[in-house]
Amino acid sequence: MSATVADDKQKARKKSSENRFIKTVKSVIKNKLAAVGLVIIFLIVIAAIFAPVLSSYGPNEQHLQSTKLGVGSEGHFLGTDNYGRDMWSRIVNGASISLLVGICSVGIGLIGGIILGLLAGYYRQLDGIIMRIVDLLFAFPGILLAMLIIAMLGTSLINVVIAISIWSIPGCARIVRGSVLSIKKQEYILAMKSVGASDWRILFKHILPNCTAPLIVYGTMRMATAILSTSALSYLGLGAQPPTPEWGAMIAAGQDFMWEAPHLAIIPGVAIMLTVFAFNVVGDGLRDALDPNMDLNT
Amino acid sequence: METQAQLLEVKNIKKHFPIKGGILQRPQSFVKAVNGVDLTVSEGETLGIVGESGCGKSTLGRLVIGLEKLTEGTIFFNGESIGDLPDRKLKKYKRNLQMIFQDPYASLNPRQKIGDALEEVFIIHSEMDKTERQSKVKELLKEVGLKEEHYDRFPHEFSGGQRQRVGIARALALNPSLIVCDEAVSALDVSVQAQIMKLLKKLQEKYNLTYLFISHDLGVVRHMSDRVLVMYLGAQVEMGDSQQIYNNPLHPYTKALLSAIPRTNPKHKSERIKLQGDLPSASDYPKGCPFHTRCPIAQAHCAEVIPEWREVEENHFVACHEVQQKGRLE
Amino acid sequence: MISLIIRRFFQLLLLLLGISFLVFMSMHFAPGDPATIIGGPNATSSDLEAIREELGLDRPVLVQYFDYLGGILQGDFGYSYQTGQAVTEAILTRFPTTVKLAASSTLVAIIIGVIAGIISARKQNSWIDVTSTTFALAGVSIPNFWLGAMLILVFAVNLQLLPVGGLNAPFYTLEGLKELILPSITLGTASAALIARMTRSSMLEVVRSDYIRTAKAKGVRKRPLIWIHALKNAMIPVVTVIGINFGTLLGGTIITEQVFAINGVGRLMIDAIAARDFPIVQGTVLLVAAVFVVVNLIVDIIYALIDPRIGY
Amino acid sequence: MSQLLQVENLETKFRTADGKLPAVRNISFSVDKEETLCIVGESGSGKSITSLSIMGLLPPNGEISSGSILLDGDNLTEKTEEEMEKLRGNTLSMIFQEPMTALNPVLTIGYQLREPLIIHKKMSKKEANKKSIELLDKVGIPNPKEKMAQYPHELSGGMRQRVMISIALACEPSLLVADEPTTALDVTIQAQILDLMNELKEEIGMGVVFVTHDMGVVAEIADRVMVMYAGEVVEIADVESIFENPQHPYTKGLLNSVPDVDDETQELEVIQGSMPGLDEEITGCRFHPRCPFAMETCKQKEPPLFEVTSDHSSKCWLQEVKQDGNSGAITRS
Amino acid sequence: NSEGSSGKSDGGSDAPSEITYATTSDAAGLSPIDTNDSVSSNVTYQVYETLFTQNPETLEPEPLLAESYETPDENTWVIKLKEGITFHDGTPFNAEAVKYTFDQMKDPDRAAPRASLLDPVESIEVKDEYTVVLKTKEPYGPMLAALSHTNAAIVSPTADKEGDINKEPVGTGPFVFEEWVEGDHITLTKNEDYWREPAEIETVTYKVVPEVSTAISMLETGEVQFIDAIPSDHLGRVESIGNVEVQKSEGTRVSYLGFNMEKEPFNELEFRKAVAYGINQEAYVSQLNGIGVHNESIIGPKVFGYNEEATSSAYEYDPEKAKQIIQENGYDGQEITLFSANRDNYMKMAEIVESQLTEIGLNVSIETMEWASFLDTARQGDYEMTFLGWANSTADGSELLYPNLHSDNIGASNYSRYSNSEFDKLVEESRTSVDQEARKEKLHEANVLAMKDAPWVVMQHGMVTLAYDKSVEGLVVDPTGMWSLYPVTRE
Ligand SMILES: Nc1ncnc2c1ncn2[C@@H]1O[C@H](COP(=O)(O)OP(=O)(O)OP(=O)(O)O)[C@@H](O)[C@H]1O
Ligand SMILES: Nc1ncnc2c1ncn2[C@@H]1O[C@H](COP(=O)(O)OP(=O)(O)OP(=O)(O)O)[C@@H](O)[C@H]1O
Ligand SMILES: [Mg+2]
Ligand SMILES: [Mg+2]
Repeated sequence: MSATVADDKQKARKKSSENRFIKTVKSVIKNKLAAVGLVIIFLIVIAAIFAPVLSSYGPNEQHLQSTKLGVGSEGHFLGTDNYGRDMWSRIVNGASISLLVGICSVGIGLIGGIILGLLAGYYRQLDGIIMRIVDLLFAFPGILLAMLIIAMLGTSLINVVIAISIWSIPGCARIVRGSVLSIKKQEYILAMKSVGASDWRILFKHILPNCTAPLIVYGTMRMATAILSTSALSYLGLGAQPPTPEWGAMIAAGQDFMWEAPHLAIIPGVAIMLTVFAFNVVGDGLRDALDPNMDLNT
Repeated sequence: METQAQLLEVKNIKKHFPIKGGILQRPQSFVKAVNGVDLTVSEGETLGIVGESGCGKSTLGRLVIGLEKLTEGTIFFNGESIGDLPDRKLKKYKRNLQMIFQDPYASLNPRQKIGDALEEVFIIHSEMDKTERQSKVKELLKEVGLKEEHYDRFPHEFSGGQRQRVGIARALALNPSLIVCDEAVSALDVSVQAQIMKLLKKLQEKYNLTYLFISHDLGVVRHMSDRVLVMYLGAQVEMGDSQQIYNNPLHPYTKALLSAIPRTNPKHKSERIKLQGDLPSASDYPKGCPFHTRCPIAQAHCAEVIPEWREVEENHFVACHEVQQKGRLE
Repeated sequence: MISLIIRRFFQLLLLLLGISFLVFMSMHFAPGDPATIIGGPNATSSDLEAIREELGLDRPVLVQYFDYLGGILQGDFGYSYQTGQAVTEAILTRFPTTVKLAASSTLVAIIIGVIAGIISARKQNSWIDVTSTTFALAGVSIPNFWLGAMLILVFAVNLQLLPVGGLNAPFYTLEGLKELILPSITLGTASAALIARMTRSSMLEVVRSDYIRTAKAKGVRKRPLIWIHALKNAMIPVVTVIGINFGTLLGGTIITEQVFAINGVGRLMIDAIAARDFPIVQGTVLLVAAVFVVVNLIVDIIYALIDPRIGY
Repeated sequence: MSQLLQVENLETKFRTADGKLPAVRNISFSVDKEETLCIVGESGSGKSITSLSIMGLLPPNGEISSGSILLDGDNLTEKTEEEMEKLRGNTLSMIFQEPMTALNPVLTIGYQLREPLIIHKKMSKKEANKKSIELLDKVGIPNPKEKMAQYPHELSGGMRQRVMISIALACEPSLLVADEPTTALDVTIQAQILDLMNELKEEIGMGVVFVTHDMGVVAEIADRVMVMYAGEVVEIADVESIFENPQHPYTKGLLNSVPDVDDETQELEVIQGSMPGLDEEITGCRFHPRCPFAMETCKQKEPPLFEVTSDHSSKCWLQEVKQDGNSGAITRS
Repeated sequence: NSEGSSGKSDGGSDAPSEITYATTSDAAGLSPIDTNDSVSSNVTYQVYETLFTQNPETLEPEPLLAESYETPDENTWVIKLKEGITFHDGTPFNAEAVKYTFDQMKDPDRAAPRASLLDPVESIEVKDEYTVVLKTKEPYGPMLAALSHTNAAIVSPTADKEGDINKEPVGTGPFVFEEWVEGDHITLTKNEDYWREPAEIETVTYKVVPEVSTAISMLETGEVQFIDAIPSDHLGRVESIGNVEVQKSEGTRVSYLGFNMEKEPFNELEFRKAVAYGINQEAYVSQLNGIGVHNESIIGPKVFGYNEEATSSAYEYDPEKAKQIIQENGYDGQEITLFSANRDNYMKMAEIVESQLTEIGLNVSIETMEWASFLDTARQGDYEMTFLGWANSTADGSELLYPNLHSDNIGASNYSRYSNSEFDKLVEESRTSVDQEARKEKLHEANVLAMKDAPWVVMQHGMVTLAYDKSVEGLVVDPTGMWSLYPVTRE
């Protein structure tokens, strides 16, 4: 009898181990704010994918006769902008761009940061040099860096992405380095060394997966910053090329009409805010979910 | 003692870690983690290494299996000096030297399934295909008292004792001849500790393994070891057969250590030899005999002259001025 | 400590050397030529040549760079291409303003952030925590320029409580304080939000630690428990964040200065970039980098003051 | 001797992802003045939770779900947080396992030591300072004056534990709870600390609850011993009886799995298996799956705490067999 | 308390005599010889004076520092100066000062950015204390327009020799330089010894406010009294402010879409025609809130040389025709990139034109660049179609057509790289004739020719705007965008 109980238990255990991902998601959802965040992200992704279906106007379709219509106007429920373009269509179509900007720039930044951080943390000889480079990037004002890059490479969304990703390298590198320094002292790394694993294998198979928790948190937060940075750059005239419906550029452009037609800046602002909010709370939730002390906190 | 080649021979090894400081971050001083240790281990034998925290036991173990570079000295394995070997050959040798770690919770990658962790050893060292590897791993799991179905589990789903079994399986995977057990049972509960010690003994018999058994628990060491090395502040203070060390300790430090152990006999409260003060920090290494600052029988010259490592009776070595004299007198 | 400062000083020199080289090269190889800006749209090619020659831009880049370095060694950071003003003068007249702005907004950020963080950590998951988290996130996600314009609209134009722009009066006068309020809030909000979040999580972590349990076991009351036993420990990671974030803050001054018509280094810098006024760009970037390093040095010193385990 | 602490049917539960789980199950025990009660058991058996329950310092997700804890006749479970604050550090003190983390790293030794004196004894800073130096001197710390201005990281582990002890004893508590105070220390240091605690106990005349998993330490310091297994008390007796006449199979197993330094030929006895988790439901005796003597009853019914002598009880059905059959000591099969 | 109230009534009775103007960027310098930008001109215009000045309404040159002039022959200009005028530093204003100033303008070492104004002038001679003679190589038609240009203002020779007039300007104007805090503000005070009646305004402050909306907020709160060049997007807000008056009038500025005439298919007339037919300037101008005039003539209505007939030569908006040409010539789906500086007005043109050209079947994208890179790239001809503007600060058609479309200036200010010898000839004739009627005729012909060739498609002619507090009186902006503070009063 006890044997079958034990068997059941094992099955249950097996199941739970297979669904670690689901488990993490579940514990994220348990945090109510994070659940809201996940829903928002889901909706944004849906919007990004189905943008053409969701809007009856093209995002760049101008109607110079009906500009700056207010929210709730007939046929344009979020109104129109100063060129008479449908705000809803622009917001929906901008979702994929803003998400892409966020994901790409964070992605590139993470890759760069991870490589630098891993090398600096693992090889003591490289640490000094790499961290000085990271300091240099840190000390270089972000906006200036972006301006220089854009001045050099020209204004385009891709260059904006490059600029912002370079911007997120140093933070990521520091985080990774910090984690590597503590992880490399763990006994399982020593254990891998003692069975003769190569540095490459240790770095990417054992150390990297164990730095993911702070990276996920950093990444989600950074995503928010990245989307915002595009708006700051657009404000300085260095953002996405018009008429791209990139949210940051939309706020920057709408800024001029804050008195007459405040919705032109507020709507993309709210869109960014919701996205940033969503990524941040999900980041928070993930951090809690990935926290080894999680069980004690529930 | 037979002059037949020993499995492991360690000659006057030292490991000094630099402490950096100052404007240029140059080494200012050194932590003498291991400061001149000689020992030999023959095949199938267990050498226990005891000493207080920070005395360099782990560092010694790591030096032996090549996880740390020697500052000084040589290590011979099967009569060949490991330090001189080219990298490729070294790798082959390293397979013969494995380690079991102290903390069962930290010695497994928390994001890797137990099965994968063990398989990885074969991926690194052999050309076996997946099914061969898997059957090999399952064999190993059984060998250390785990079940096949544990293959797909993550470390956090195991108890400490079970994890330590996995650690042992990993060390065994490559058929090593020498295993360094660094506090392999210290973190375990007594009941589990006993299980693991039994397992280790069983495996030793079956595969004729040689152990370097590191622990601060003198009871555990006595139970496991044929011979025992006592260390203090990176230096060897006494070495001999278990019998000799436990029944007839010569060095005042060994004596104090033995007397400090609480015995499981409430009626018979032993007389303790009290040591003053704490272990000096490894960076301000005492001159002369490292133990003189706490030694109850220290003499003036102990603070000046480093005692020699002497064989005072057969196979019983001590590094103490006082003992030496007594030995001569007797 | 002294050795730390000396070491940092040498690191700073190296860093500045690296940055100056980077900026110099990127400015020179970026499209856009100071001569076209000075000459204007209808200058002829020979006009431009003359301007280039006058500015010394016709020489090989490396020669120009080493010339520049040589000048620096003699304390000469060059002259603005646009106005001919000495770079040091141009920067030094604006630097105090920017420092005032950065310092006051850091102060605002720290005060708001730390208090909000502590409150929401103490009342974890309560409505007050959720509200403060929401505000913090909103704070992070509002673009600087938008917030600035909104604040002007509400507090300066509609309520007429505060001036729209400028930062000229000394900060210790009522006038000066009034001028500082809106820009500081604009610039400090995002940092405040970040600090609040950091404080919260760090506080939660500290509250779980053994020594807090020890303090409780001694019978320490809630208030000293939070403000003495926990806060100092919790501040350690927060201080780091403040230091690192200072770089972002300096970037933020560019936009804040623009919105509030403040004559600071940030604006000098972007105007100079737009005009390809290389000497000014160089000077401002070097200054900003130096400030960043110095602030981080200060952070490290504060660090050592808070945490006795760190000794330099 | 008069009863100082009386714990009756204490049950402590944790809210976890799998529901409310008991970590301490209905345990009762008492401590007299000037008596040391050792709580032994393997990791996870509920020793710490028991001591934290007494202190009222359970983690946020833990709660005392039933039972009472009487200290000098006062029921601690009914006290408000403010009332507990007044007791803690004053009549009720605690020492923790990790001397490395239990002291606040950013406050000086002096500050941390003065604190309880200022809070509870309303001393001025100057008085508290004087008293603190005396305390440090008493626990054998050289140059106490100097040490007052130092930070915890500047002291060795042994020193820190001495500081912890002097903090705990500052207000001369009537009950001291010590949760594995020597586990993290080397044997030589441990010996010093144990001696010190014995001395001070006598001097102050306090009761001590001493948690450990080291049988050697138990033999060294205990007057009475309580053995815990999976949240339950399985055996409780005076120290001699535990070592010489252990009744519960778990206690015996525990004693037999300790390698003895003085016995080279000792064959270790092994208790098979491992401790059940909090969430594991086990009918009957919670030890039966690991018990070599398990009988049918053991699997069905939970045993009560049988009295072996007036001062010795064991929670095992074997007692019933023994008492019924009037046989002597249990012999092993 | 009575004191306070009396003080208050004092302030009430005395009109404030200070005025503050918000400028989006700081002046580059304060010397007319060494600067070329409109921000600097706004300051120098109040401090220095020119020999002639354009009547703000008719734009006809009238003497200012000059008393009168005669042209004994086509290549000689004899200018009599007013007597008894001194510079702010006490230096007397005389023929020497004029000669000094013009020589400095022309000195290659000084590299004066607007040296081209006096390019045709060969020599400057001092005939007597108050008479200068300018000799030209060839007849120079726009001479008076050039001499009216703010950059041709007369500077104090002493001040220029002994100091830096770029920092501390010294002229003869109604306002005296007081201080310049770079990046923040410039202050001028009334010239008490002005040769005419001193100005009413005591103090003028130019405050740098980079953000237009901030400047407007300041106008609303009274921190500044006037702003100019209001972007169309902000006009609505400015007009809604109660205490603010808005002045709008037609200006000389022209904005255009320019083709790169050295690239395929932009060098093909048919293609340019298609684009010209495809662009609806009407629609573009309509969304400028009235700050723009739809007129497709290159020489605008406020510029010398304009002839209404020219408008009939325009390729008026006709999308059907555009599509037809595109079909016929196989331009369908032609990929083109609109190159624009990232300034609001140009980006706006780009966005609207992009949308309109997409409609006629071209495949359009926009590339923006910040100003410095833009100028560099455009100058090198590294673009297909771009948007630019010309301020026409002399309001003379020759000064528009010559620099922008004459083949002499390819590689410099002729960004379109337009080269047409017939056109060149007409422009040269317009420059070298001093007969104003003949000049007008030549300019008209050249204008029509260029419109037919369509290297440019004119987007709009500008309006000049000014928004000021109702307490400000007498402030008038002229078609070139300049305003004088001399006649201004506050009540
Ligand atoms: N990588 C290192 N760098 C600097 N010092 C080190 C390093 N590794 C070990 N040490 C120092 O060397 C000394 C010996 O350390 P080691 O870990 O060998 O001691 P141990 O006897 O194993 O102690 P424990 O019982 O605590 O494990 C200690 O003082 C330790 O601080
Ligand atoms: N905050 C908590 N939430 C949930 N379960 C907990 C919590 N704290 C402790 N437990 C569980 O309660 C049980 C008893 O823990 P306790 O700390 O009392 O064990 P212990 O006997 O002191 O062990 P050790 O010797 O390791 O200190 C353990 O199974 C533990 O996992
Ligand atoms: Mg060790
Ligand atoms: Mg415990």
